[in-house]
Formats: sequence, structure tokens, C-alpha cells
Amino acid sequence: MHTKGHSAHPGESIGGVHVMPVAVLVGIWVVLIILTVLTVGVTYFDLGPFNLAVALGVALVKASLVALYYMHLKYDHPFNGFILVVSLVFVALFIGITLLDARQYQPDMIPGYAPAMQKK
Amino acid sequence: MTRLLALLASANPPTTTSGDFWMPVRGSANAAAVDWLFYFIYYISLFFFALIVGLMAYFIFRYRQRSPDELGEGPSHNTPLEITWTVIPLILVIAIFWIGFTGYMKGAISPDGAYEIQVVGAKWKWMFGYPNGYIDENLHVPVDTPVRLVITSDDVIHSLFIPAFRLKKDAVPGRYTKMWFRATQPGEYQIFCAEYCGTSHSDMLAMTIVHPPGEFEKWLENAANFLDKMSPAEAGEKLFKQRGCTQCHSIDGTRIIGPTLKGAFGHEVALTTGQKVLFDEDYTRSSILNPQAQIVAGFDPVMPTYQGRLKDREISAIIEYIKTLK
Amino acid sequence: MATIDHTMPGTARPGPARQANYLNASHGLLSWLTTLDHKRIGVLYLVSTLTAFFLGGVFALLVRTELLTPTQTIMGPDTYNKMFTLHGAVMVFLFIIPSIPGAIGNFVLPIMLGAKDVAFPRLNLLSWYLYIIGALWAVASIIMGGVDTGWTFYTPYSTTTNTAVISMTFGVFILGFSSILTGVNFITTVHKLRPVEMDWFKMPLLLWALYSTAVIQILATPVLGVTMLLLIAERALGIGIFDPALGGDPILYQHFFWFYSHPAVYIMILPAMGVISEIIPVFSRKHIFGYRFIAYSSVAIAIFGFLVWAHHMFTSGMSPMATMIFSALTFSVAIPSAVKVFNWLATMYGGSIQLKTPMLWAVGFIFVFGIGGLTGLFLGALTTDVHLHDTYFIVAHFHYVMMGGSVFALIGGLFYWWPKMFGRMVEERWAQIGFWLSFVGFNVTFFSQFVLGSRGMPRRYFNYLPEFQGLHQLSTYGSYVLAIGLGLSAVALLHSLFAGRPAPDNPWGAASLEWSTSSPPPTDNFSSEPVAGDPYDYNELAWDRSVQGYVRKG
Amino acid sequence: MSHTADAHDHHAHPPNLAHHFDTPEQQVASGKLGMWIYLSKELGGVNTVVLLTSSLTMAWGVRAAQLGQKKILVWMLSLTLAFAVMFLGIKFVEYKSKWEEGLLPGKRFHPTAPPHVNDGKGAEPGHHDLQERVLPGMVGRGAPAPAPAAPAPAAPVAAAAVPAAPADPSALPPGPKPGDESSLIKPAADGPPGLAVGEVVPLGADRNAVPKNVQIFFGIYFMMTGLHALHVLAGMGVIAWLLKRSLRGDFGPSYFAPVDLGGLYWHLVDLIWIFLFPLMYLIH
Ligand code: HEA
Ligand code: HEA
Ligand code: HEC
Ligand code: CUA
Ligand SMILES: [Cu+2]
Repeated sequence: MHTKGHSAHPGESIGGVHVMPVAVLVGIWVVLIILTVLTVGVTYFDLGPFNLAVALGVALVKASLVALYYMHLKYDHPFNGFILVVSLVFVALFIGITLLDARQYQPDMIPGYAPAMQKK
Repeated sequence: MTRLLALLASANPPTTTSGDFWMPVRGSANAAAVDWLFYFIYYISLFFFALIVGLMAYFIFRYRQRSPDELGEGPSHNTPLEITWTVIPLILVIAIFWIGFTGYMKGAISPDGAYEIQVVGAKWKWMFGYPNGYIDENLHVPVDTPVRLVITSDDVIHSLFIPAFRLKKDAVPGRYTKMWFRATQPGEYQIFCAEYCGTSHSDMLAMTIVHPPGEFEKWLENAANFLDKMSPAEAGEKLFKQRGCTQCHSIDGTRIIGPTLKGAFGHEVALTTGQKVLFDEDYTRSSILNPQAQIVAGFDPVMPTYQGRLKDREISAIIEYIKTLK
Repeated sequence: MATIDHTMPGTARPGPARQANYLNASHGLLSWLTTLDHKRIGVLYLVSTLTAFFLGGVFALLVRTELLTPTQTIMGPDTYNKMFTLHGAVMVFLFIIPSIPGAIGNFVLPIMLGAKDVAFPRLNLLSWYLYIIGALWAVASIIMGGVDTGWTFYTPYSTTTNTAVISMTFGVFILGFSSILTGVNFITTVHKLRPVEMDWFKMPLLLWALYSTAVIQILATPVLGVTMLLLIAERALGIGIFDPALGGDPILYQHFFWFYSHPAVYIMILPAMGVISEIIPVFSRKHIFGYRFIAYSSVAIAIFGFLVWAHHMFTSGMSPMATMIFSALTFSVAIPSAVKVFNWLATMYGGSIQLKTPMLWAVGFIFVFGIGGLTGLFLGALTTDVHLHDTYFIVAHFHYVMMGGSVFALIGGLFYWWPKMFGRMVEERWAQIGFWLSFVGFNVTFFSQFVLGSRGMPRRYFNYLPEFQGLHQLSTYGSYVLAIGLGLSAVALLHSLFAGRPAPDNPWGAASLEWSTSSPPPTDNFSSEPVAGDPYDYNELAWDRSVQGYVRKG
Repeated sequence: MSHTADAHDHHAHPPNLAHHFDTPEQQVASGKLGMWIYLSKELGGVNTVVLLTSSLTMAWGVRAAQLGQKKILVWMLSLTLAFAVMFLGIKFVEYKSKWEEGLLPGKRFHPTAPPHVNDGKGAEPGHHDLQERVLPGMVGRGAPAPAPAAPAPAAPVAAAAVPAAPADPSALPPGPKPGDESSLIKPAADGPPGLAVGEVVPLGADRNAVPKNVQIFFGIYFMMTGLHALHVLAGMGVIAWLLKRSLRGDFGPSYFAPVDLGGLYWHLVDLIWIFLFPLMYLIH
């Protein structure tokens, strides 16, 4: 397996399609795992509001790596990447504004109101 | 159609005593501002609509085709013109937004010391609770006083809508929503439920009664002491309607969610356990305070307890009322 | 009025010989149900969505008839509630969202591109089957006792009512997939199958509109799917997400629902605007005015359409901050719509205008969409919306844009492409009477509802105060006239199938590619490779008496 | 409006939850919650690694298809499938532990319950039909927001303070039958405080507002991860199909689009998890 894998040079392409070298694939995987360990590790320190920022920042890096290399976006027509980014932006927009609103109206909520919840 | 529109355009300006063609009576300080914006947008719309339809009609007439080979002539673009008709509407809508927004913000924050009334919507009635604990099925307010409504719902979403005040706010279970107004004219104004809430959504009506200066306090004191003022049976009837008993119990013999109470008193009742009990004072009282203890055969145990919600005297009054239901 | 063609329908004219075309390429029901031809799939969509329209229309007439009197007229309150729910849900999910992209888009889009088919023909057929399955689920809810939630399925009502909500929402969930697949197909087709000589700015404007629509379909519809799933999960398993009684949040539901359903109203209107952008220049015999502005405005509407969803929630208890943001953003959509209206008008200026049936519906569209859109301004403004929300003013607003806008454009487009689809010309006289009856009937039905609404009449009301009866009756009578007008139009169309004059290749003198092939087109769309030019340049076309249509000069 | 501040704190620093608890029972409950969170973090982390690795094998598979290395392709697809199974297995363990902790969304949310309480009949979601779902609510209704007249404000999570809540929902007689016109929601009368009896309850009065947000969180947690799991399942179907075809030798340098597209889908599933993991498992 390994010997075969090395036979592909970086940037090799077949019929105009880019073929990922094994070294790059595995390299990306190693980075992803390290980042995952980092994400979990960071949660043991209380960074206050930065916890979320760090976690999401790392997630963004990881997602970009997967998208660029595993999903070939780096070598594809930029339009495909554009589509992905646009969808993510809209999702973020929806979740962002909705949560913002939910946060704003918290004071109006009747605390503990959930009459049909089963209490044991 | 255009003629009708022209007719509408000349409709009388709104007055305070009777509505105009478009708007109902104005009953609150806020209504004038809303109407102003309404007519502002209305005339803008009328202008653009007349412009567009007028031009269109003129073009159709002026440039109608004479032979199938005739080609139209004219520019196929004109950037300054196109920018003009992008920018003018833009300016207008910014103005519209701004007026609507500032008006809304004024209505969003109630003045300090506003008179507070709590409102609960439930399928399918409104309950208005006054500071002294009295609950009424109509909204009574003093004239020329800021009144704040704190609204919630007991089941699904409802919406308190007072057209004369140009106000509406959803009653959402699990949270409080608020709105405030200052009534300007004594009188009676319709209240609707504006959020769809099931079978009797369109019957979930109530009235706003705006009392002349000084009258409101008298009314409230009087109403709150209804137990002293009325005969027990009358007071019981009032309570029976106000506290939602009518939703489940008919007084004309029809079966709804709960058993009818017509002619029930003094007779035997069959329970789910197979026992029979006499429908007397004690049974009634325990049915109201601890409804799950004895379930009438053929019914679901869905009646809520009124423990802590009805005072002893109130229950006695209700019992007197049930006795009269022959 | 329009030049009336004096040739007798049906008489043998030196028309095109009966060549092989997509309709007679193969026979039998099975050949239709397994077809991969985009044109046949378009026809399948046409038949199924019009059936849905008819069904929704019958519900509408029952609703209107019930409202003749302030109390019970022909049905009880629960039946009434189910009636308007089914009417709204059928019209929105089964009819108007799939109709223009599914029927007209499928038929016309590949031909306009000079392509043989859409990019993924199998996916295309699958999307129609998903439509049928979803529609059957939705319709099955009627048999299971109906649904009484309103088409918006607001929680906690929808999670607690005892009606067939799950069946209906599951149907809607499946219909969403159908819509997504159509969108994916159109985007890919426009990207990959556009001929080299047709750059983006030589595409007919309908393609811009369908493309923008497809973007919305792909980005917004998954949210509808999730919303419906969450609703079903809450109802079936008691998971507390939206119902406050279970610790959920009903406002959250409204955010979810409108995040799809507001963009969805632009799924309904954008293709309609595209259709209008085709019809107006052809019947004005003049190049479209401001091509780029119209093209960009389609994209702008699609994008802005995503930013305004919460304008349906101004009185819901949403935070004042969100209220303000969404009111401001709402007005941003009004601008590109205004741009389109003015550009259509400028196209007519200096034209050579011929009021054939498609053009009549297009002119009617500008008239009614103008009213519908302008009344949207009352709703985007905060204080006026607080008064008008959930009244008949809203009902009137959205019928003016959906029935008056989208449906008028659909019918106009149907009359416009009918000769291409079925190779027959429609008898003008009956079609025009049909239009006028529909137009008058429509305005009587729904204009009275504006007045009802602003005077305080709430929507979804079974009983109403006696003071509103006059206007309600007017509205009901109008709806009867409207139904007769639509029926007449349908008769005119159907009649042409049997007795219509065979259609020439290019009866209206349009320059987009679908008119350069035969009517109806062969299975592969073109017998010889077409060359795309400016789709709005009519200089090269000349009227040919012998075929009663237009031919290329020289 | 002291409540306002609390609500906000609660959002920004969820660990502050603890200060809302004022009885020992609740303290225990929150301790358990913490343990659970720790556990889920571990499991979630392991699952992230599993999924990332499956992405690696998938990408490698695409490469093999492009180069026509059939054997490697088959291996890689099989490995991907195996990782997917592993992912779902771990997910199952996680769901199960939460189930036993009673951290279930909606009406079954009762974090203070000892693990075995739910063993009885009717504990599985499939077994709860509509009628059983609403009835306990109708009966228990009014308890969480105690009427002012009931002097001891009941802490919503403390079972003892809730009157009249029957222990076993299945013991209740059936509610309205499906097809009834009547609504399942219990009508008026014992609504939120403030109207029941005279006095006006100050708005925003803190009534130990704990469970609501926690419970919404778990509702969302189950829905999001559940939806994601559904996508994993769909992806497994696709990969199995690809595996079958690659065994047949369908793919090679001139035809590998299905593997490529299947791969894209699989990476997307991974991508979503990359965001879900910190959001659902770490922010706490
Ligand atoms: C095809 C569908 C469609 C379209 C195109 C629109 C278009 C618009 N809609 Fe409409 N709307 C609906 C379908 C649609 N709507 C439906 C179904 C509902 C109710 C759902 C329910 O509750 O059941 C609704 C409800 C609705 C509401 C919520 C009301 C409420 O419930 O309280 C609002 C509020 O902002 C709104 C606004 C607008 C605006 C600003 C536009 C704009 O896009 C309009 C833009 C067009 C123009 C402005 C006209 C053309 C321009 C000119 C003539 C030039 C002059 C212009 C200016 C001076 C600006 N709509
Ligand atoms: C595209 C969407 C659409 C369309 C076209 C219509 C069309 C009509 N609608 Fe509909 N309506 C909605 C969408 C639509 N509606 C929605 C979303 C709601 C809200 C529901 C809710 O509150 O939840 C609503 C609600 C609604 C109400 C309010 C109910 C209430 O609040 O209590 C009313 C009342 O008058 C009404 C009436 C009508 C009428 C008379 C028509 C007429 O225009 C119908 C005319 C059609 C026909 C009469 C069919 C006959 C057709 C033919 C014979 C020919 C067909 C074939 C060919 C042309 C080939 N509708
Ligand atoms: C949610 C619906 C509901 C409401 C609201 C309700 N009840 Fe009932 N009621 C029932 C049902 C169902 C029964 C029969 C089952 C039972 O005995 O609990 C019942 C039984 C009774 C009985 C015994 C009747 C008999 O025939 O034996 C009395 C008395 C009674 N209710 C009085 C009242 C009063 C007074 C009120 C208002 C203060 C009220 N109820 C509100 C549903 C309701
Ligand atoms: Cu209450 Cu509608
Ligand atoms: Cu909208």
C-alpha cells in the first residue's frame, strides 16, 4: 500500500482531476487529530467567554482543512467553494439572529414554566 | 378600479367619533400616529399605483400594434433613469421605516406608574386581573391614564387585538408580553383574538370599557365586592362564567368536556368506581377542590383543581348557583 | 383591442406537417411515467399542480361561501378551520411553489439554453415522484380527518390539536426534497449546459429568475425539512422544543418556520417575474429595458429575501431589537421589485403593443402585483403592521401577490408557451373573456378584504361581527366571478387541444431559443444545433402570412 | 429584575447553574450532571477522532478509485464503513447513559431521578402514545409555577413539592381519543401565577429557574445529534453501495464520479460534526 501511495507525486492529476498524495492525506489527518485533542484540552481551563471562541475557531480551521483537502475544494472551481461558504453563512446567520433574539427575550420568560413536563 | 381608488383617495379624513373608510374609530392616543403613517404610505402607494397604471394604459393605447411587422422603437437602457427609480423608492422606504420604528419604540416602553392590568388568554376567553385581585372578562380602564397590560396565555398562543387602539400583542404561554396605551375617549371598544387558537377562535371576544374620569375606581370597587353586593346565586353565576367553568360544563343539558350541571344538584351521580354518590354541597365542594378524587363515570379526569384559586365564599356562591340550574 | 385572428380554428391550413415530436415519440401511460424527457416531466408537473390548484380553489370557494353570513352558513367551525388550512397548505406547498419551476421551468429552461435536457434527467423524474408522494401524504391528511392548524402550523397549537398534523407535515417534508432536487438540477443545468456563445448576460431573464429561485430552494428548504421533523418529533415523542408546556419555546418555532417560508414567497414570485420579463418585450416587440438591472434584481431579491423572515413576528413577543432589524431589512426587498416594475413599464414605452391573451395576463400582473407589493409596505412598517397583522389586510396582501402575482403570471405563461407545448393555438376570444372575468372577479374578491382588514376584521374567523357582512358578501360574489373566469380560461386551453389551429414554430415572434424549434419540439429539442443570440432582439424576425407566425429573415 | 442577570449569567457561564440549586437533592443532581458532561466529552472526543479517521480513509478511497487501485479502494471503503459503525456504536452508548440518567428531553426530562426509576413500563419513547404524553401534564400542570396562595414556592425539580402528580403515567385512564374534535390542551383556570388569586406577582421573580434551559439544551442536543446520526446512516448506505460496485470493479481512472460524490457527502457529514462537537459537548 505504502509503496503504491508514494508513487503519486503531489499535484499529480488524472484526466484534469487532481489526485491527493497519500502523504498529504495522512498529514492532514494528523493535524486534525492534534486539533481535536487541543479542543478538548482547552475546555479544562476556564477561559471565560473565550471558551466558545476558541472552540469555534479551532472547528473552523478543522472544517477548512477537510473542505480544502479532503473535499478537493483547493483544486476545484472556486464556485463550488463559494456555494459551501454561502450555505454556511446563511446557516450561521439564521442561528445567530435567532439565538440573539432568544437571549434578548429571556427576561420575559416565566421561570420554570413547563406544566406538562413529567416530574418524578 | 381606478375610479374606486380615486373615490377612496377622497375619503374623509379620520375623525374621533366614527371611523373613516379605511380605519375604525380612534380610541387611544396612539391611534392617531398609526393612522398618520397609514395614510402616508397610502398616498405614496396611490401615487405610484396611479403612475404605473396610468402610464401602462397610456402606452397600450398610444403604442398599440398596427401591423404584425411593426417593431417597437426606443432605448433599451438608460442608467441615470434606472438609478433614479431605484433611489427615489429607497428614500421613501427609509422614511416609512423610520416613522414606523420611532412610533413603535414609543409604544414599546410604558411610562412609569402606568396602571397595570394582567391579562390571560385561554381557550376561548380573556381574563383581566386588576391590582386588587378582581378578575373580569372585560377590560375596564380609566380614560386618559396610561394602562399597561401584562399578557400571557394558559394554553396555546392567542393575540389581544383592540382595533380602536391600533394595538395587538400575542399572548404566549410561558412568557409575559407587554403593551400599553392611553385611552382618549370613554366608550366601548371591541377586543378580538387575532392569533388562531382553534374551534372558537372567532368567538374569543371581549370589550374594552373606557370609563369617564373618576368612574373607573368606583366600578372596580363595586365589581370587586360583588360577593357582598349580589345574591350568592348571582355571584356564583358570575364566577362560573369568569373562571372558565363554562368551557367544560354546559348549563343547558348538552355534554361537552365535563358533565352538564343542569338539574344535577340533588341527584345521584355514578362514579368510575361504580359507586354512586349524592350530588350535594359537600360533593360539589370536593369536586372543585379535589376533582381527581371522584371521577364521574364516562368522563376523563381533566378538571383542574381550584385549590387556592377560589376562596371559600366563592365556592359557596358557585354552589348556590349550581342549585338554581334546574 | 388585440388583432383578432380570423382564420377558423381547426380548418386545414398549410401548417407544419405532423412531424415526430416529444408528444408522439412514444405512447401509453407507462411511457409517460418512466420518461426522462424534461418536457414530458414538465407536462406531468403541469397536470399535477393544476389539479392541486383546482382542489385548493374548491376549498377556497367553500371558505368564501361559509363567510356569506356572520354565523354558520354551510359548515361548522371545526370544518371551516380545516377548510382554510387545507386551502392554504394545498395552494402553497402543492401548487404555487412547484408549479412555475416544475411545469414551465422544466419545459422551457433546457430549450432556452439550447440543451437537449436538464443536467440530471433521472433526478428530475425522481423529483416529480417525490412531489406526488408528498402530495399524496398531504392529501391523505384530509381522509384522516383533516388538519386545523392553519398553513403555518404554529406551536403549541399544532403539537396539541387532535388532527392529522403528522401526515400533513410529513407530506410537506417530502415535498421539500422535491423542491431541492429541482433547484439542484436547474443550477447545474444553467452552469454546465449553457452554450459557449451564451454568456450570463445573454441568458433570457426567465433563466436568471429560475436560477435565483433555485438558490433559495436549495438554501432555505432544508430548514423547512428540519422544522417539520422537529414538529413531528415533538408531537410523536413529546420532546420539548417548541411547546412551552414541555419547556420549549414557541417563538423559536416561528423563527424556524419563517426562515423558510419567507424566502418561499420569493420562490413563488421570482419565476413569475421571470415569465413577465419574457412576455412583455415580445408583445411590445421591443428589446427589454434595463436587462442588467432586472437580472441583478432577481439575485438581489433572492439574497435580501433571506434577511427579512421575522417581519411575520412583529407582535409575537420577539425582542424589540429583532423587531427593528427586521422591519428595516424588509424594505430592502421592495427596491429590486420596484426596479423590475419600472423596467417593464419602460419596455412598453415606444413599443408596438399587441394585447394577446398572454400580454393581457402580464399587464394584469403589473396591476395586481403593484397593489400587492405596495400593501407590503404597510406591513413592513412597525406601527401599521401591529394594527394590520393577522387581519384580512394580510389575507388581501398575500392573495394580491400570490394569486394576483404568481398565478396571473403562471396563467399568462401557460397561454404564452401553450402553442410550443402542445402545438395548438388557443382561441383568443374566449381566453380574453376569461381574463377579464378573472381580473374583475379577483379585484372584487380581494380588494374588499383590504378594507375589512384595516377596519379590524381578524383572519381565520368562522364567525364575524355583523358590521363586516357587506364586504364579506361582496368578496364572496367576486370569488364566484373569478372562478367562472378561470373556468373559461381552462375551457379555452382544453378546447384548443382538440380543435385548435396547429401552431407555427414562432407564433408570437419571440427571439429566445425555444421558438426556433418546431411546435411541439422533437424529443431532442432541436433538429439542428441552434445558435444563441440576443434573446430580446426582434429585428431578425418577420411575419409570415402563410404560416401565421414569425420566421427568421433571409 | 434580578432574574435578568441570572438568566444571562446562566447563558454565558453554564457552570453557575449550581448556585441556583438550594437543596441537597439538587446538588446531587447537578453533580451527576457534571459527571455526565465529563463522560460525554470523552465519548464525544473519541467519536470525533473516529469520524475524522473515517474521512481519511474515504479520501484515500477516492484517490484509489482515481488511480484504479481496486484492492485499496475496497479496503478503504470497508474501513470507512467500519468506522461509521463504530461511531454509531459509541453514540448508542452515550444515548443509553443519558437515557438512564433521565436526561431526556420533553416530558421525560427529570434529572434528579435515580437511574433505575425509568425502568418501568412506558419508559421507552416508542411506547408513549399521544394520550399518555399529555395526561400527566394536565394533571401536574400548575405545579411548576406555584400559585401565590400556596405558600411554599415549590422548587420545580423537587418532586416532593409537586402535589397530585401521579407516579405512573400508565396508571391513568386514557385521554381524548384521536379524532376527537376537542383539544388535548387543558383549558383555562390554573394558568400562570398572578391571576389565580388576588395579589400581583412581581414579574421576573426568580422561582429557581433551572430546568427550563437545561432541558431545552438536551432537547436540542438530542435533535441535532440525532439528525446527524441519520445522515451518518444515509452515508453508510451510500458507502455500502459504492463498496458493492467497487467489488464488481466498476471504478477506475475513467469513471470514479460516484466515489467522488459519495466522498463529498461523507466529508460533509464530518464537517457538520466538527461544528457540533464543540457546540454540543464542550460548551457547558
Ligand atoms: C408571492 C408572495 C409574496 C410576495 C412577493 C410578498 C412581497 C412582500 N411582502 Fe408579503 N406576504 C406573503 C407573500 C408575499 N409577500 C404571504 C403569503 C404573507 C402572509 C403569510 C401568513 O401569515 O399566512 C405575507 C405577509 C407579509 C408580512 C407580514 C404581515 C403580518 O403577518 O403581520 C409582511 C411584513 O412586512 C410582508 C411584506 C412584504 C413586502 C415588503 C413585500 C415586497 O417584496 C413587495 C415589493 C413590491 C413592491 C413594493 C411593489 C412594486 C413597486 C412599485 C409599484 C414601485 C413603488 C415602490 C416604492 C415606493 C417602494 N408580507
Ligand atoms: C397560491 C396561493 C393561494 C391562492 C391561489 C389562493 C386563492 C384563493 N383564496 Fe386563498 N389563501 C392562501 C393561499 C392562496 N389562496 C393561503 C396561504 C391562505 C392562508 C391560510 C391560513 O390562514 O392558514 C389563504 C386563505 C384564504 C382566505 C382566508 C380564510 C380565513 O382567514 O379565514 C380566503 C377567504 O376569502 C381565501 C380565498 C381565496 C380565494 C377566493 C381564492 C381564489 O383565487 C381561488 C380561485 C381558484 C379557483 C376557483 C379554482 C378553479 C380553477 C379552475 C376552474 C381552472 C384551473 C385550470 C386551469 C387554469 C387550466 N384564501
Ligand atoms: C378542563 C375542564 C373543566 C373545567 C375548566 C372545569 N371542570 Fe368541572 N369537571 C370536568 C370534568 C371532565 C368533570 C367530570 C370528571 C370528574 O368528576 O372529575 C367535572 C366534574 C365537575 C363536577 C362534578 C359534576 C357531576 O356531575 O358529578 C362539578 C360540581 C364541577 N366539575 C364543577 C366545576 C366548577 C365549579 C368549575 C369552575 C370553577 C369547573 N368544574 C371547571 C371538567 C372541568
Ligand atoms: Cu384565542 Cu384565537
Ligand atoms: Cu414575508
